[in-house]
Amino acid sequence: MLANPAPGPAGRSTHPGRTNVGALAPAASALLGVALLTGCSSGITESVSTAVKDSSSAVATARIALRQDMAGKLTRAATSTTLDDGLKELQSSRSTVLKLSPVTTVDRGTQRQALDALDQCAAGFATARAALAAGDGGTPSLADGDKALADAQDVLKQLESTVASP
Amino acid sequence: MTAQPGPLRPAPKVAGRILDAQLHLLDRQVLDHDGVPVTTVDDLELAGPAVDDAIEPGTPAPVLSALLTGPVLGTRVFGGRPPSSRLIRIPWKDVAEVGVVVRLGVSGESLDAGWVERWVRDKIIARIPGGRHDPR
Amino acid sequence: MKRLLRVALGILTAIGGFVDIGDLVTNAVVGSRFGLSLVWVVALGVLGICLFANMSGRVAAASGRATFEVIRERLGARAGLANLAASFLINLMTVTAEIGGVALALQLASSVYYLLWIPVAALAVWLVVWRVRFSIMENVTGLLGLTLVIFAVALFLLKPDWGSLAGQLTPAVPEQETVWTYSYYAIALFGAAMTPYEVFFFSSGAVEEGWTVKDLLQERINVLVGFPLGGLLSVSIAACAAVVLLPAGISVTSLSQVILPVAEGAGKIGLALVLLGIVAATFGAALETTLSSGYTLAQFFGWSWGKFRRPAEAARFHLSMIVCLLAGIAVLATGVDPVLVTEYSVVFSAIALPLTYLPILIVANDPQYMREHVNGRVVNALGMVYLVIILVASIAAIPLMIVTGAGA
Amino acid sequence: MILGDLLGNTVQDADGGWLGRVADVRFALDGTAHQLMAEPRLLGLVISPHSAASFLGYERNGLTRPWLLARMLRWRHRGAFLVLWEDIAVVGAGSVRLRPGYTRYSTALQDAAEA
Repeated sequence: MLANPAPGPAGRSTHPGRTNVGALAPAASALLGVALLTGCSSGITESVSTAVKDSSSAVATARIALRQDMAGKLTRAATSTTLDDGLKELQSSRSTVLKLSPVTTVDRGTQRQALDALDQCAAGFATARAALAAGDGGTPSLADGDKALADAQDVLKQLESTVASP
Repeated sequence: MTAQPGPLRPAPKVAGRILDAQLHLLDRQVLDHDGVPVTTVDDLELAGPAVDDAIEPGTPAPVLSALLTGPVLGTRVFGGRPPSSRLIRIPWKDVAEVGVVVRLGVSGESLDAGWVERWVRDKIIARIPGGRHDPR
Repeated sequence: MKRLLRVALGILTAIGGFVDIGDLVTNAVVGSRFGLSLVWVVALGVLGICLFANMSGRVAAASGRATFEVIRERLGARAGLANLAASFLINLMTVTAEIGGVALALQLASSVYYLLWIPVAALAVWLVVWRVRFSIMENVTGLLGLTLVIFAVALFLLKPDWGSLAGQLTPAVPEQETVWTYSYYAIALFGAAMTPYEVFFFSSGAVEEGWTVKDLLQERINVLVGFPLGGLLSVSIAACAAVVLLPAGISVTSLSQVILPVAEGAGKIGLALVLLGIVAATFGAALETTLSSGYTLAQFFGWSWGKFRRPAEAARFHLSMIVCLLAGIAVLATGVDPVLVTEYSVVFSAIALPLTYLPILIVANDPQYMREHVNGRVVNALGMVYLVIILVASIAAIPLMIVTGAGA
Repeated sequence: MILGDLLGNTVQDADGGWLGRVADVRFALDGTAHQLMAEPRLLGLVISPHSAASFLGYERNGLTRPWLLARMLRWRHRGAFLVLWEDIAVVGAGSVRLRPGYTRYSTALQDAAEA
């Protein structure tokens, strides 16, 4: 493998967004060379960053749903369906990350970190669903669920920044 | 050579109406005398000299004998041709009017072209409750 | 007075019937990812569907011929069959997506898993197609679909910063997206607004209701007032997503996310109304697409068709619709995500557009069909411009789908 | 013979020179009217040197709108002409041969206005 494990410009090149086609043109050949050199590494980073983005979207959705439920804006049926949908999204992201086959130690580290974060998200979802099942005044409460999801969200945010610029 | 410069001369006038097969007949909807759709014109059958025979000068022109439908649509699109016995014909003598659609002067019930419709109706649709219910 | 009522009813059902699962999902996805920067595409699509729906309705009223008869007659058997295959498959995808949409909305209302709702929804669609009169079907689903106006109401209740919202209206690629995804969703939105089934259904509906040239004025008002208002409804779906979901970093992948902004702005009442609206809109669209599958097949092959006939007098038409519904159930039973089916169906719609709209434009100019009601110069000029746009969208769709990994 | 055997066939002159393809078949309803409609007699073939594809209804009946579309389709069928049945020597599988000294006529329909 020609993989360059160094935290080089490859990480930055796959940084989601900031892609300005006009500015890309002069730097294109240089970037292409680097991308080729670090092909495997950037593939892992990209998959992980997509998975992290999708999961944080799902967690954010769940938090909005819980907040709305606590404010009496959402019915139980709608809240639980929203949580189910979010969990499904999370699971598909997790299985994508699980199927990656990293070559370098850095990539293996990234994968493990991502799996840990996604597991924490899943735990957050479990707490939220338990809270919903327990009903008003039960334990855990919806606030506990929201707290668990908020923590998971923080972990995801951290991971996002490390994956984006190691 | 017969190629002429400038505009071509108009074809000799004929007494009756002119129909171009592609332009006026093929792929048109066929309605029966009650205005019920029967099928489309999938092809046309000509009665006249056989394929590959030299045509003697003075041979009478072929005559359009029937509208064709059924499997001939498939062969027109994908090539080949069904045997003559598999052609479903609507004889030209049943045609009453050619306009935006082709109107027949007979009822669709009596035509070979309607057998699939009748089979589906009698074996399936009419047996489902409400199949003969008038929606109006 | 009675005429005024009829006009009002026509406009209202045109608004309520405009939005379907494709518009709902695509607009919410686009709103949550691109804000309002793609609203111009909705405007373009709405103008296009007004133009061609109006044209196909005029052809139907003047000649009594529905769109797919015209397509077969002008394109011939070979190109006509290619068009039938494409249109029919896309239609089937749309039927599947709409039934899935009904089921998903019912799950949100009941928390009963959506797969259990699918046979119920499909059976209900069949019963209406089998039994209910065309005009009642159109009016009831159209009027109930109007409750989707709650998206616009919720937008006001959310009290967004109107200035910054208006600032998003200029076409620009947001920084977290690429030019390619932007273009891909532009085509998806265009396809969602101009789905060919709307024209098949609209022209066949004109024949079903026995429209003549006397009804042309009413037809024109329905289209020219109803569809743009329906388009505004689509924009308000995108705006709701842009206000609530975009800042939270949520990109829409499920129907449950589409309704959150409404609950945010209008609470449980809003939730109830939006669920009613989604069920009505997708159920209405499921009816329209199911009928359209029957219409396209019957009109291509020259079968007897129409809800104005007894089912036994249009046997193959009804049989083909039953088969389509069963096929839709079978596809959904595999557990495929209806939202995903929807996203693909709108892009494939965009691909098939030219084959449908070219023959309509040609026949609308043919005095043999239209007598004095042929297209005017302005309509023809617009028609040609749209033909070019449609062609570009159609050619670009597949490459963009590959480049972006279907918009991921 | 069915029409599908004739449409799209290549057309050659008496010396085997390429002339085009059969784009359409013209009939005249001037036979005896003992039925509902007179029997259509094959009047001639419309031959297009460039394309045997459908005319989409343009040409022959004076359709001119939308202008751009009409121009494009006319251009594709430029040089199309009509030969009468009397000038056809052989109709074979996939091909048609004309007699020596055949005449090219305009493809315009005589009753374009009422058609």
